Amino acid sequence: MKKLSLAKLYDFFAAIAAKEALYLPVNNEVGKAEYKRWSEGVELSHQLNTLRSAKDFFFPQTENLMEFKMEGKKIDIIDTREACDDFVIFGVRACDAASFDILDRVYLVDPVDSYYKNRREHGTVITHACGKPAETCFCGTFGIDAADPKGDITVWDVEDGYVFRANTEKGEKLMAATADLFEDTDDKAVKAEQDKVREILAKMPLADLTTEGVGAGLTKEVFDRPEWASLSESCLGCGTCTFVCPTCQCYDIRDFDTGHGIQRFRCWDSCMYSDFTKMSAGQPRPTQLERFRQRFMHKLVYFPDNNDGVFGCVGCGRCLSRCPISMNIVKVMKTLAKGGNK
Amino acid sequence: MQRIGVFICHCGTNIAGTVDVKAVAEALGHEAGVVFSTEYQYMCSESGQQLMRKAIREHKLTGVVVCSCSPRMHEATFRKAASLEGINPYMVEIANIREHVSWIHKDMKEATEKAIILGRAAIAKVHLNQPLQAGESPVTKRALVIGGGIAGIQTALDIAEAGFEVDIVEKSPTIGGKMAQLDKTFPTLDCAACILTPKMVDAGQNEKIKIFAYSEVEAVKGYVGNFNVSIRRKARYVDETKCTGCGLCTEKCPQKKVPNEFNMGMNNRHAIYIPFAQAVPKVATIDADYCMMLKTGKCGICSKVCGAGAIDYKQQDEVIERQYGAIVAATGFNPIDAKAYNEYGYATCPDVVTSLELERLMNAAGPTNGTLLRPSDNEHPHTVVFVQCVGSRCTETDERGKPYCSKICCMYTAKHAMLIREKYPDTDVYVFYIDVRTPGKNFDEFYRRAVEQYGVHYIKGMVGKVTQNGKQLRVQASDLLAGEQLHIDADLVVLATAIEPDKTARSIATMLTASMDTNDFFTEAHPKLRPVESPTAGIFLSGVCQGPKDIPETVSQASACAAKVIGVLAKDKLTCNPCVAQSDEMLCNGCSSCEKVCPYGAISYSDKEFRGPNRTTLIRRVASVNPAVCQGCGACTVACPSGAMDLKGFSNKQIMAEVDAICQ
Amino acid sequence: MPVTEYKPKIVAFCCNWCSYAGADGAGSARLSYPAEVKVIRVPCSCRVNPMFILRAFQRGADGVIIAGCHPGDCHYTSGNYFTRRRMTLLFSMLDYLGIERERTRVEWISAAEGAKFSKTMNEFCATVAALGENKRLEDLRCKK
Amino acid sequence: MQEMMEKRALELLADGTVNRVLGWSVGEFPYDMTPAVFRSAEDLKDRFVYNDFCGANLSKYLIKESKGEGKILVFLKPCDTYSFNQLIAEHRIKRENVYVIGIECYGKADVEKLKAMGLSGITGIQMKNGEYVVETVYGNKTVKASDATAERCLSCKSKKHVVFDELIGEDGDVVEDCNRFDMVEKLEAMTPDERFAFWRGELSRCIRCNACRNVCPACSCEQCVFDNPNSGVAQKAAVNSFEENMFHIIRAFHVAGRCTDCGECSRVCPQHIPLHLLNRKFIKDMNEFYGEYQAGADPDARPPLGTYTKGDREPNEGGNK
Repeated sequence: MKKLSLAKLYDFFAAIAAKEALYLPVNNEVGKAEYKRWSEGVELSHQLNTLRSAKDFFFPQTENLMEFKMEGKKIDIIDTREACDDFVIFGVRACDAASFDILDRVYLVDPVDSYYKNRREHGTVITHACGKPAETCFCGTFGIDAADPKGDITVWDVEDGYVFRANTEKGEKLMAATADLFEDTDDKAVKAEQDKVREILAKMPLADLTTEGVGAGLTKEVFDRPEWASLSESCLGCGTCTFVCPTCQCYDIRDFDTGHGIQRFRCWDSCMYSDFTKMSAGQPRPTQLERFRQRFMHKLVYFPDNNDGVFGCVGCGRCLSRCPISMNIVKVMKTLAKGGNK
Repeated sequence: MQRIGVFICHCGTNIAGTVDVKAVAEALGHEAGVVFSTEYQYMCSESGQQLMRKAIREHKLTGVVVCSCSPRMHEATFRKAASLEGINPYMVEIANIREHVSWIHKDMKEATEKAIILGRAAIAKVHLNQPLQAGESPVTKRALVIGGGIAGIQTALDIAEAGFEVDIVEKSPTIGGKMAQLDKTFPTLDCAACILTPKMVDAGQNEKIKIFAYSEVEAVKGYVGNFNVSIRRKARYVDETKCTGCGLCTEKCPQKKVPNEFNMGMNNRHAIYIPFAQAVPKVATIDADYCMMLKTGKCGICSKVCGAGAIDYKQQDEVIERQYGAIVAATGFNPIDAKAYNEYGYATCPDVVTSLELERLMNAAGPTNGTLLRPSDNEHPHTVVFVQCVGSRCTETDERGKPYCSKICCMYTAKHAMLIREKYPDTDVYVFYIDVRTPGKNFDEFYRRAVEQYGVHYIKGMVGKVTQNGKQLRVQASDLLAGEQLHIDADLVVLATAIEPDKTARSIATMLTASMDTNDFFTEAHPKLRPVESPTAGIFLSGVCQGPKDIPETVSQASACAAKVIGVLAKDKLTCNPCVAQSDEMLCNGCSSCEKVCPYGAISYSDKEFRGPNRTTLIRRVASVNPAVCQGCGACTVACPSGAMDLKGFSNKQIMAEVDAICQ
Repeated sequence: MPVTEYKPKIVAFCCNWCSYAGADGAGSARLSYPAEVKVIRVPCSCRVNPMFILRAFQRGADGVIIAGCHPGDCHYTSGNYFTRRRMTLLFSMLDYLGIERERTRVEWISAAEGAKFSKTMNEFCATVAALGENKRLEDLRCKK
Repeated sequence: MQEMMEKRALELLADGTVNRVLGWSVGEFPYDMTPAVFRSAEDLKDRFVYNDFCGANLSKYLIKESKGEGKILVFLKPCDTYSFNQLIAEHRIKRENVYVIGIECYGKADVEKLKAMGLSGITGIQMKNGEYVVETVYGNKTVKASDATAERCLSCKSKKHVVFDELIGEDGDVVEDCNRFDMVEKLEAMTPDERFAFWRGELSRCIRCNACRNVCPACSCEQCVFDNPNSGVAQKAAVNSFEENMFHIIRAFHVAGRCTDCGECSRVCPQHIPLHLLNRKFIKDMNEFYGEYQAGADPDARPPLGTYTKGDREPNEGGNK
C-alpha cells in the first residue's frame, strides 16, 4: 500500500493526464457529479456517486459499428474500428466496479464484442472506496463491499491523504509510473476507515435486504407471481432506470442514412420501451407488465441462472433515486420476498 | 423498388440553352431505381409524349419524372400521357428546370447542377409515391353571380340561357351597375340605357334567374360543385312581393333632402326611393338613415299612400342559405375619390367634376335633365378642360393613385369631348393627356374624329394646378410638344379619375378563398390561358373585378365566364382532388387538434374497436377525413402531434425525401 | 473570412397557389436569384411541419424560407394564418435556443409577385451568407 | 390530510361510488411514494399514503384507467386538475368514469433539495410546524420546509382546482403574480451566443430516457413520432446535438398550447435538465402574442394554435434579444 498526501492528489492527476486521458467525477452545471475529462483546474467531486454510471466508458450510449457506401448497385462496407487510446477512470465506486464484471460476462464471452473489448483493454479503473454511503445503497445485498472496491487500483480516503493499492498488473504499472508521488504505508488507516464505513452500512435501511425469493432456478415461480401486475401498474415505460443502471447492457442496432452513406450504429435500448425487440410479428411483450417483469426477471433470475448465480444488479441505488414514479428493484425484491413461500 | 423513367425536356433552347440536358439525363440515370433516362426536344409535344409512353411500355416503368417546365404548366399533360399506359397519374412527378432553373440562371454549370438536384428530389419523391384514386362529388346545378352590373347580368343571362338556375346578389336596390349611370357609350355613341335596360328586364323576367337585390353575401362554405352561401337580404322596409313600383310613395315622402347617389350626389332624392325609372326590380326602398318614421316613429306617409300595402317598417334583415355549384365574382369598380387631388381643386371648386359626374350632367335623366350646366351656377360652360390619367399610371410610391392604366378614360374622354362639341359647338374643349390609348375596334378612328372632325384641342401635357379664379377656373398646364406653360381659363374641368375595384371585393375574395393582386383585382388562374377563372376551383371572374375593361370587353368576358360556369354545372359529378388528408387510425389519439384547423369541416370522429394486446379489445376515438370535402391544404397534418394525419401526394416522408435530396 | 465566396444552401417551401406561381413568374420574367435556392412545392404553407425545417438544417441547409399567400389570400382560407402562428412560435423558440433567427424566414408572395420572389430570395441568400455556415443546428454525420 | 383522504376513499369505496382509488402507496423511504391503484379497503389501509413528497401528477394514468370498468377515485392537486381538464378537452379521459377529489396544496417537497444540503442516509422525515426533522444515520437535522419546496412549486401558477367532484381542504386562487417566466425572461435577455451556450450545456446532458415524454400528460400519443419507424423522424438515442435539439424542440412544439405547465418533465429528468423552460417559452410567447391562455383552465377554450386572428404578428418580427 502506498500513500498519497492530500496535497499531491492533483499532481497525481496531472502525471496521469500527461500521458493519457483521465476521467473523474466532477460537479456539473446543476451540481451533480458526472465523469469529465480532467485538465488543469478541474476539481474532483466529493459526492457519493455520479448520476450516470461508469459503464459509459466501456459501453457508450451510442457508437458507430460500421459504414456503408452505395453507388449504383454496389455496396462498400467500411470497417470503422480502430484501437482506442489508453485512458484512466478515477473515482469509480465499488458498485460500478462490480458492474464491469457483469458487463464482461456478457461482452467478453464468446462471441466477444470487439468494441467493448477494445475499450476495456485500454481503460484503467481506479476505484474509490465509499466514505459516506447513502440510504439508497444496497451493494452489500450482492456481496459487494463498498469499503473494499475492486478495480486496477483501489483508493481509500484516510485522515491526511489517500491510500492506494494496486490490484492488477495495469494498476501496478500506473503506480510505478507515478511512484515518486507516493510514500509507503501500512493498512491500519485503511482498516479503520473500512470498519467505520461497514458500521455505517449496517445501519442503512436496506442493510437487511436479501435475495430471498429470487435467484437462479426460480424462473417459473417468479415469472408467474401475481404481484407483477400491481408492481408494474404505474410504470411509465421510460428508460430512466435502464439508462442510469451500470449493468443494463441491451442495445439496438440502427442505420442512419447520412445522405452520402449509411452509418450503422448501436445505442442503448431499454426493455421498458414499447418497441423493445419489436419484430415483424409485433412486440413479444405487448404490455408494460411483461416489459417490467422482463427487466427484473433478467437481473434477478435469468442472469444468475446463466452466470453461476451472479445477480445482474450491483445495488448502486441509482434507479431508486431516479425513477420518476419511485418504483424500483428494491420494492420488487421485497414484494417478491414477502409472499414468496406462500 | 420503383422502376423510374426520367425524361429531360429541352423546351427548344428554353432549357437546353442553359442546362446541359445530356449531362442531367446521364447523372439522373445513375440514381437508384432509375431504369431509363433520356432527353428530348419538347416532352410536351405529341412525339415527346409518345416517347414517354413507349419507354413506360418497354421498360415497365412504375414511376415517371419529367424535368421540364413548371408543373403548373404540364403536370396534367404528363399525368394523362402516363395514365394512358396504365400508370397511375400520381406516379408522375415534375422537376421544374425551366422557370426555376434555366430561365433564372445564366451559368451553364450552375444551372446543370441545380437541374440534377431538382431531378433527384423528384426521383426521391416518386420512390415514395402511391397510386391515388380520385373520388367524385355531386354538383349543385345552380350558379351564384355576385354583382348585378352589366358583367353579372350578362353572365347570368348566358348561364340561364343554357338552362341552369342563376342567382344574382346585388348590394344596391337595383341591378344595372355603373353602366346604368352612363349617358352614351363609345365608340358608337348609342345610349347606355337603351342597350342595358332590355338586358335588365330580361334578367328580371327570366325564370331561371333569381335576383337578390339589396342583398350581400355573408359567408361562403364548401367547394366547387357544393358551395353553401349565406346571403343577407337587407331590410328594404318594403315588401318586394307587394310593391308595384308605382312610385307614389317616392313622390309623397316628406324627406326630400337625401343626396341622390345615382346622380353622384348632384341632386336629391326622397327617403323612400326607386333609384331610377328602369330599375330592376322596380321596387321602392326606404333609406333607413333618413326615414323619419324609422328614426323617430313619426310620419308613416308612405304607408298611408301605398295602395298595395307594401310598406313594412318592422322588416328585418334576413339571412338565407342557398346552395351553388359555381360562383361568379362580378363585383365591378368605382372611380377613385378625387378629393385627394388638391392640385385639381376637386374638393374646393364646384366646377371641377369627375367624368362619371359629367355623364350624369349630360344625361336626360340626370340632375340637369341633359343640359350641360355647370354645378356652381347652372350656367352653360364655354370652355371645358379635360384632365386625363387622374390617379392612373402612377408610380408605385404614389399613395393616392394606381400604378395601372384604367384603360377606359381615353375613350370616354374622347366621347365626352365629342358630345360637347356636337351639342354646343360654341364650347372650346381641351384635353390634357400623357398618351392617348386607343387599341380596340373603331377606337382610334373615334379619337381621330374627335380631333379632326370636332376640333377638340388635344394637348400632350400635364395639368399642374386648377384654382378658382372668380367665376372661372384657372388651369395651369404644360404643353410638352410646344415646350411651353399654358394658362387656360375654363368654366368646367373634368377629371378622368382612375377606376379601382369595389371596396367590398376584398372581403368577398376572402370568403371565396380567391386570391387578389396588390390592387385588389381578382387574380386569374392563368393570365393568358385561364383569364376568367380564379385559381380556386369553382370561382369565376366576370368584368372589371379582374382588371380594367370597357363594356364590350366586359360583356365578352362575362359570356366567357358563363361558358366556364356552364362547363361545371353541365357535369353531374366532379372528380375530386385525390391529394387529400388521411388519418392513420392506429396512430390517432382522437384529440381533435386537426379538426380545429380544418377550414372545410372535413374531419369527423367516431369510436372504433381495436385489437388490444393479449386478445383484449380497445375502443378509441379516431378521426376520419371526408375525401370529398377535404381540399388538401395539409393544415391538419401539422396540428397532429402523433403524425397520424398525413397528406396523400405530399406526405411527410415524401417532403422529407425531397428535403434530403436537395440538401445532400 | 471570404464571406462573398460562401454560398449558403437554401430550402424554400412554396405554396402551390401563390409563391410557387410567383417563383414561376420570376422565371418567366427572367428575374434571377442564386441557384442555391431550391424550391419544394407544398399545397399550402400550412403543410410545412417544423420537422421539415429542422430536417433541412440537419441535412445541410443553411437557411429555410417558407413562402405562402398573403394573409387573407390563402387558397384554403386560413392555412397561412396557421403558418403564421406556428412559425412565429417556432422561430422564437429557435432564437431562444440561440439559433440564428435570420436563418429562418416566412414571406408572403402572391402569384403575381415574381419580382418580390426574386428580390426576397436574393436578400435571404445574402442574409444567410453573412451568417455563414449553419453550425448550431448541424448534424455532423450528414456533412461530407 | 392523509387521514381525511383515506377516510373519504374508504367511504366512497364502501358506498360503491367508486371501485378503485388512484393515489400513492408507501415507499422504502419517507420520500419515494409510488402512484398506485387501490382496489380494496384493506389495500388502502395497508399502503395508502399522502405527504409532502407525493408530487406525481396522477392525471395521465386516467387515460387508461377511465376506460376500465366502473368509476375510479383520483386525488388531484390544483396543478393536476389543469392536466386532467386538458385531457378531457382532448377526449382522452372519460369524465363519467372518474370521481375527482381535489386536494389542497401549498407546494410539494423535493428530496433532491434535502440531499443537496448534504443530507444522506435518510431514515425518516418528521413533518411539523413548517419544518422537517430529517433523521439520518449520520444524525438528525431540522430544516425549514420552505427550503425543501420543489422548484416548480416556487413558481406555482394556481392553487385553484379547475375541476373536481369534491374538495378536501381549501380551494385556492390563480396566483396572479407568479414568477414562472422569470428564468425565461432572463434567458431572453441574454445574447444568442449566451443562450446557445446555456442550452447546449443543458441539453447535452440528455440521455433520451424519455422520462420527460412518458410522464407528460400532453405527450400521450398512441405512438410518439420519435418511436414510429414510419414517421421518418424516429430516433432512439441522443446521438448528437442535433438530435437532442430536434427531440426537445419538436416535443415542446407538439405540446404547445396543450402543456399546462405542470412541471413533471423537469421533476423527473434524471439529468436535471430544466425542460419546463422550453414549454414556458411557448406559453409566454402565446400569452404575449395571442392573449393570455392557460391550457386546461377551460376545456372549451380554443387553443392558440387552433385559431388565428387576421392581425397576428409576423414570424420574422424579433422576439428575443
